[in-house]
Amino acid sequence: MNAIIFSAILGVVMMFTGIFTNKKPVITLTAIIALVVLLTANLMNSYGIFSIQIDTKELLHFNKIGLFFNSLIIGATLIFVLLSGSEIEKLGNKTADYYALIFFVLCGTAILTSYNGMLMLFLGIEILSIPLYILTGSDKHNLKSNEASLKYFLMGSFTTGIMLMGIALLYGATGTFGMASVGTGALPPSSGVQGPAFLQVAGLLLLFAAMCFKVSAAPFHFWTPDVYDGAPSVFTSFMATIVKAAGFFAFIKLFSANANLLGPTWNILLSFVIVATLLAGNITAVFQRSIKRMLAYSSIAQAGFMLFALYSNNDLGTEGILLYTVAYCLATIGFFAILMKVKDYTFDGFNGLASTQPVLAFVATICLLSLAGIPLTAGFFAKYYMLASVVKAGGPLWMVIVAVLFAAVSAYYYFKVIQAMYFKEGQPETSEITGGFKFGLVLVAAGILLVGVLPSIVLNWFYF
Amino acid sequence: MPIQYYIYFSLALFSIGIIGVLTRRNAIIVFMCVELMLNAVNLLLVAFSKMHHGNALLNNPTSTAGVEGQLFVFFIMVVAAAEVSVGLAIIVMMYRNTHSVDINFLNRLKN
Amino acid sequence: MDTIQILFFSLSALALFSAIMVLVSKNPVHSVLWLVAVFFAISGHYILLNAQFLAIVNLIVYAGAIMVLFLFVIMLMNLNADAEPRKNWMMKLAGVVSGGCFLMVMVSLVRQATELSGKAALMKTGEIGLIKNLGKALFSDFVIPFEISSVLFLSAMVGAVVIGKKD
Amino acid sequence: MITLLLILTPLVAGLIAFSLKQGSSAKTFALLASVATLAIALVAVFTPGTIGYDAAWLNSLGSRISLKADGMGKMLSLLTAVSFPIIFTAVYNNEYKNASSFYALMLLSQAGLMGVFLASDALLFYFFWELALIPVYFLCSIWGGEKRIAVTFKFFVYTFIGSLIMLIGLLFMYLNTADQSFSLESFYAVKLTAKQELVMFWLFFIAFAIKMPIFPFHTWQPDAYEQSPTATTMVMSGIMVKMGVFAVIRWLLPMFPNAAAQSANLVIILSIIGMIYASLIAIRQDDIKRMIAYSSIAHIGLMSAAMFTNNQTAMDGVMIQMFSHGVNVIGLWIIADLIEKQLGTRNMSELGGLAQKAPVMAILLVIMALANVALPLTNAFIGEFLMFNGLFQYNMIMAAIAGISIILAAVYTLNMVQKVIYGELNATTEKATEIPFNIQFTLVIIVVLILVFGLYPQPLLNLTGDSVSALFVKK
Amino acid sequence: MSKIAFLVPLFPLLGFLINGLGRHRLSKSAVGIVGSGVIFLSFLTSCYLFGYVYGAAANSGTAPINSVVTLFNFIQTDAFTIPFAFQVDQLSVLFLLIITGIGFLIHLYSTAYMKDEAPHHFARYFAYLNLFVFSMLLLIMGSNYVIMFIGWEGVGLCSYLLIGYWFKNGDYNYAAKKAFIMNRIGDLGFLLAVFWLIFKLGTVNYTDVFAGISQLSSFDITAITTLLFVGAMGKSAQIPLYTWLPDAMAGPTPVSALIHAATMVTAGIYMIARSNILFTMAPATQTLVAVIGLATAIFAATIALKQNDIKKVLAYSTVSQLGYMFLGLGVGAYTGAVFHVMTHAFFKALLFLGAGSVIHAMHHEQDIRKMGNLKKYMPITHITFLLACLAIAGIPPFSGFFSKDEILVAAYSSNPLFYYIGVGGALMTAFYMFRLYTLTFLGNFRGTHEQEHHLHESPSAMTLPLIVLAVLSVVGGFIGIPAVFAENQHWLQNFLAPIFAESTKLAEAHHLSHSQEYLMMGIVTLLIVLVIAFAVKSYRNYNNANETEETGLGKVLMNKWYVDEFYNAIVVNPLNALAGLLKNVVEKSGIDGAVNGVGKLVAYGSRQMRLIQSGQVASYLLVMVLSMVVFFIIWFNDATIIKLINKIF
Repeated sequence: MNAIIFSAILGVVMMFTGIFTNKKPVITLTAIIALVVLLTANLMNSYGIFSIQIDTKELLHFNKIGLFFNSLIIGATLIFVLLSGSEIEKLGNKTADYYALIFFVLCGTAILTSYNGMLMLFLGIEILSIPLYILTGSDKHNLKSNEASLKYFLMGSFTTGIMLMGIALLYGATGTFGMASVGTGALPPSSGVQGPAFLQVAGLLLLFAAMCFKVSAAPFHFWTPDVYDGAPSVFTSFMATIVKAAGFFAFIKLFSANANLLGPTWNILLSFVIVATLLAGNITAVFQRSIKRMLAYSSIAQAGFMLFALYSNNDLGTEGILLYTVAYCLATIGFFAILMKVKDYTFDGFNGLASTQPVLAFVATICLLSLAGIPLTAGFFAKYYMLASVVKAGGPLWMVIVAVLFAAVSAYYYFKVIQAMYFKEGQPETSEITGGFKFGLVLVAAGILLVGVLPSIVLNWFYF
Repeated sequence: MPIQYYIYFSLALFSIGIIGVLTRRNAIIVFMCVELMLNAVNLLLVAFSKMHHGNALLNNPTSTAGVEGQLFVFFIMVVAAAEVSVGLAIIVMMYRNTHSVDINFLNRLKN
Repeated sequence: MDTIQILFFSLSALALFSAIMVLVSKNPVHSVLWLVAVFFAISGHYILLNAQFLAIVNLIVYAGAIMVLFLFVIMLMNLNADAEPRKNWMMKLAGVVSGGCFLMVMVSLVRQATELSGKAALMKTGEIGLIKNLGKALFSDFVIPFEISSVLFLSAMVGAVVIGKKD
Repeated sequence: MITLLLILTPLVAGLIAFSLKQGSSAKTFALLASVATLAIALVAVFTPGTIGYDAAWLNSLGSRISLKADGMGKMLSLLTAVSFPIIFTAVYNNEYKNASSFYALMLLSQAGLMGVFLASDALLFYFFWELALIPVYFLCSIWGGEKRIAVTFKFFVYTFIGSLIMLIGLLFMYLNTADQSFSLESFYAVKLTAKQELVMFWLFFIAFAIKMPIFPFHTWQPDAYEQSPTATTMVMSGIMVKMGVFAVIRWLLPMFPNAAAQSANLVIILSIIGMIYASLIAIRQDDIKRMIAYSSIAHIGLMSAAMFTNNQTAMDGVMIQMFSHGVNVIGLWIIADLIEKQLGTRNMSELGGLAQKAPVMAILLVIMALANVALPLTNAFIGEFLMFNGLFQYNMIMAAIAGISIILAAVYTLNMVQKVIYGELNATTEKATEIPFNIQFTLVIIVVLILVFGLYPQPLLNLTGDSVSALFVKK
Repeated sequence: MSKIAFLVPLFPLLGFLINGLGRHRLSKSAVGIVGSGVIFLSFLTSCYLFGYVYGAAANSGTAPINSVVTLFNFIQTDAFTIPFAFQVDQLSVLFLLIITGIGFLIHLYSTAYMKDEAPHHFARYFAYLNLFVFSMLLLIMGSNYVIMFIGWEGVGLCSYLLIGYWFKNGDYNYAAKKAFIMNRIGDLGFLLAVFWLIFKLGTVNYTDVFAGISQLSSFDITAITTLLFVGAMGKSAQIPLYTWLPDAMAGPTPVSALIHAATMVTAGIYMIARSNILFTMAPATQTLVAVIGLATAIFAATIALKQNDIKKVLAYSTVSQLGYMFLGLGVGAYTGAVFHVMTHAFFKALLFLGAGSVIHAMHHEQDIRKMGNLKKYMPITHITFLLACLAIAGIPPFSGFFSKDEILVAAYSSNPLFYYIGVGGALMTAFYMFRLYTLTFLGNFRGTHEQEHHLHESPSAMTLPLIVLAVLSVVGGFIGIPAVFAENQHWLQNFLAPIFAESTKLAEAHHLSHSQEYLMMGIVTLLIVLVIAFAVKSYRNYNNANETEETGLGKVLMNKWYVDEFYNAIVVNPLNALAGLLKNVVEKSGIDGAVNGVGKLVAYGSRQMRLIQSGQVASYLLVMVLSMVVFFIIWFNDATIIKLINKIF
């Protein structure tokens, strides 16, 4: 509960900061302090030192995983603000409002990590989404940003409709909005174990589709490239990592409770979605010329991997999604932070970065290696756990092989950036880079490597 | 009323909403169609709530089963209101920049 | 066929007709007005279901506030029938067909759903739709979401300011 | 502890080398570090018995930092340790831009290679497998030839796919171990159904086959060898291809003996096709580097065929040949590099008459060429003799067909010798000079190794004997 | 005291190392002394060993002297052990004597013949020669097939180095390469035979193999011997692997002498003689050996009839004589074959050295049509050459007569047809040798005036070996006097008897009646004399002017039956074409094409996939709605779908 309350209050605090000061660094500093407070509050909650207890009437349920995950999300946001806060400052004069929106998003994620029913899920997703529509369009005079915002909004609200229809049907079938409405008795007609629950299945599928949209799984991923591309880079970074991870957590939480009751058809459906996601993300990313857009596709591809946790629905999967979140957030936030410093977002814009900005190039390389899942980086263990969980769950080997082949394809586009930085000549234009920024980047890289060598530091924490 | 009637009716409205979203190009109308979809859902929820309430009443006359369905509708309306305010703001912003609300013009971002 | 049935079918017919008219109207203003008609019809349904609170809220919030907002925006932009650009028949046909498919699949599904047989919505009677009962539930069991939706409004508010305000 | 040092020395040295500002000091530093590693490797070789190291790492995963050097491990770490000083000496005169990064990456790849040869934990093995790959990728892409980026990338993706497929296999095996552990012993002890075993076998085998490479997974290799900076090519062809061979012996065969026996025919046939195929292509190569590359494919083909004959002699031969081929091919690359550096061409048709300008080089080249054709009293003969012997006992016809490659090897190698060092001088070769002293020195070391082990291979056989017999006792 | 056997190959090896490493420092004379001296030391050691073996043999009677000197274990595995060991017995010491003895003479001769070379090339030359002798000695002395194989390949290597000695010349290099590769083809056969032995017996030591022969099936033996014979074909230049030998004339002439007389080509004979018991037990292989030998003898002789290069004639003559030796081996006359090796070593070395002397005098002119009347200028060369010709032609009592006669008689007892064909070959031998002799030494000088002006007898370092060899050619035959002249006076047969004892026991002995043998000898000798007379008469007044274009068979013979062209057409060119096909088509478009194709497919897919991303909200939503519809359809037809999936995977 701490996180929800604090993020809401701190959001309001951020709004007011804008009234009291126009100095953007101050605002950013306030935001950082606020995030630290939020993180502390959440950590305290998870260790049970100072936790506000409110009777949520079983609408929210706080457990260790959720709280831990929330800490990860807040931590990632902290890193995000530390690295890219200066970029937020560059966007118009509403810095304080942006931070406020970010805190509201965090409130949404806090709800999504602890929801215990359709109502809170719905509210959480909306609280998460509405600020994002705004953040996407925050570069008001940029037509791309406008377009992205409108697209995101229209498709997002359409999906809300779909999701609500799904919830309604589930409610109709089960008479409850609780987590139990998913799964129980929702066996496919062929199973013959229980009488067909057509309404429930229908609701489930619609809900599934809506959640797929939120985590940009194919074939509901179409918004992702356009929105990520159009949104101001700094918020793309935020959306692609923190928001998406929260979405995934909610998705998995929703379906993991009773997923084993769903039967083989569920697995087939899911494996189709996974393969389609991997295909759409990886293959399309290959041809992109803009790195930012490539990253958008790559985030779809990463989602494909994360969906494995949904498929496997076991301990390894849960651990994996945590690790994946850490790895993916670190690498993507780090890389976006670098991307924003480079003027030209095309691959050619990175030519020769290694000679002009060796630190940036090095950290970018670590991030990309992690995204590609090369050992010694966090990304390896993330992918490792995902694959392991599926193999353990007895998932079809062909799917794993397909995933692995797509991982190799992903190496293609990630390495194209490395190639540009290290192997090609050029004079990339970069904006001013401070020592502190470099230091932060190096810390990110160190974090990636550390998790890559000792993933247990994350997992042990998870297990206390 | 048999619940199927409500379901059919809601689905029909919902589908009309979908068709509207898919066919119209005016962003405002598209958005209105989304609202139509939401209303279909609302009606369905109320119908279900009354269905469950009706069933529960047979066993327990003091049952309040189904109240959550109607409250859910309430929250949907809340959210819809919030969405509308943001959505219209976005559309207006778009219109200011392009002097158009045609979503087919939204294709700077593609491929 | 009793009164309720007559009312149900006529309201449904009205709603569906109005909904279709929302789609086919060339003039956005007409669309808005047809949509208001839909909302009225749905409110009628709510009354039939004895969900009085929702019926009122629907009228006030939707038909009143939201639709007025729409109308306001449309008028602000001075959109009219001519503003609608040339049609893309293929796209429209595909949209209608896929929407139709969706409806068909869902309907056939509900037709197969034997678990629904014999279930009916309680008409006219039932206390839960009354303001008193709903309010009680809202401020006891559902107070958390109620409070949390304030965050939603806050963010919508901030958003509207950020987006809408000229700078 | 020694085994850990074998990995840590180059690893730490590599990291230090990154920070060195001056290229020349990096060069010297790398050379010294590699010599130090060699010294450690020699200590390891002369330490009797299996040596190892074990420390906790990922307890929750059941993976440990567990190293083990049996005969084969020692032999290959010796090869690695010997090769790097030779390589560093041979390229001592070359000026690389960003030399410190170059040498640092070289040292890192050495650490990776050492790790691969010493790891007795599957996950650790996988880590080192990749660690060996990444520095080489950078080395080739930064300091390579004109088409380096595309070519190296093909190499990278190829091997990356292989290792990812292997990762699936590792996972599957891991989840089937009795104690949820990655240790070698647990992996050996896994019981699988016949069908599972076969699938796993191929998952692993493809990864190793790409690395070796075996026909038809070889096409990355000639391009990569051609385009890489020669120092890296030496590492790749001299040591890295041994990773595949090593992995088959250390992991594949003991883990899936039944599947290996079942698939042996297919693998051997593929290998033999590869041998003949590569030899024939080598005959038509004009580019000296590509010729060596194809010749290397042919040699590796024999090794992979021999490994699957389930014959102890053949396995002895593979052991010897791993070392021999590593040393010999490095020698050939040194000369190829020299020719390219000096004369600016690698086309044999443009060369000729170098024996007049550089007699020492000519002699050394001839000896190495003879080793390449496995002439008796060169080290390669011992290996090939034993391998062919095993292959013969497996299947006479196959051995006879494979034997054709012996003849073809003579054809392309002598072609090369003839075109490069014999004949009249021409405009290109007119400006050739004798090779510098440091290179003479390295080549002489190589030649000495060739001849000594050609005459008296027993030390190597004794060294690796325990690994081989362990392999066969297990069965 | 066979322990010092290791010295025999060690000396040449030392010579090789000294000359090879010191080639820039040593003077020519030093090189010559070292080069020849080490061989001489080897020769002395060989003599000592011979004495030892001879003495031991006298003591032990018919039992073989089995003196194996093991130096160390060459290869030791769990399955088998291959010692690096030398075997000193009658057969090997005999060959040692031939090799070191004749080798020494050739070295000596070379010091003069090669004196125009630059010092370091001179040293290189001697280094190669020493290495050659070293390899050959290893081959002979090895106590197992693997050590023999080391020498076997070693001589191949040395022939390669020496044939390509003048490395600037592309043709010479080509010839060198050809020699090596053709040898390798044979070596493969040898190697496979070795593997077969290891496979079946687990050993390659002669003693163990011969002792364990009973464990081999007849198929094994036939296969092993056939494979060994393939090896011999390559090394000893038999059909179909003989074409390298004539081309090997590219090397300096003493080298040819060394290859043809003392080393290399006799390796095949030695190997079969060494493995005589195996061959005796494989009658099918023996027949093959005999037939191939005979065919080679005739075939090469026909080619020799029409060659004009002095060394080419001699080369084909060697091929032909080797054919006789194989005929001998094939019909079980092992002693005869070894005997012929020995006598042939004498006179062929003499012929080559004589030819070298001529070439030296003629300033590297090798075409006999441009010579003539050299007896006037080069008396010693002339006389010795003539003696050698008589010896090779088989005129009694020269050495060739005895050895060849022994083989032919044995062939007759095996199959009279062999005999008749063999005699035909002998007649041709007489003809081409005397054609050569006549054209070179008799008639008028047909070269340029300048050449004539410079004609001179060779220096004593060259003539001395000629004289020694001439003496040996003349008297060498008397160590093997056939039984028909004197019973049990065949010294060589008695000496070697222990080696071939097993074979002799197994083979049924046919004995011709003495009268029949006398008759045959007489007729053959008469015929040979007639042929010689005819040859001398025909070519005595040969003139370049009246030379006519060869037609018909003559042209075919001149072009060596077009065998090289034939090989090019059926082996070399197809192989080249195949290699080109593989390189340019299969590798590039096929395999690499497939690999790159996958990459291209991904790129293509990428281009297509991104078109789906049209940027239109409506189309995105359309896909979403349709996907949902598909989801529903999948879910409610799951049974069918699962079945389908199971079918696919």
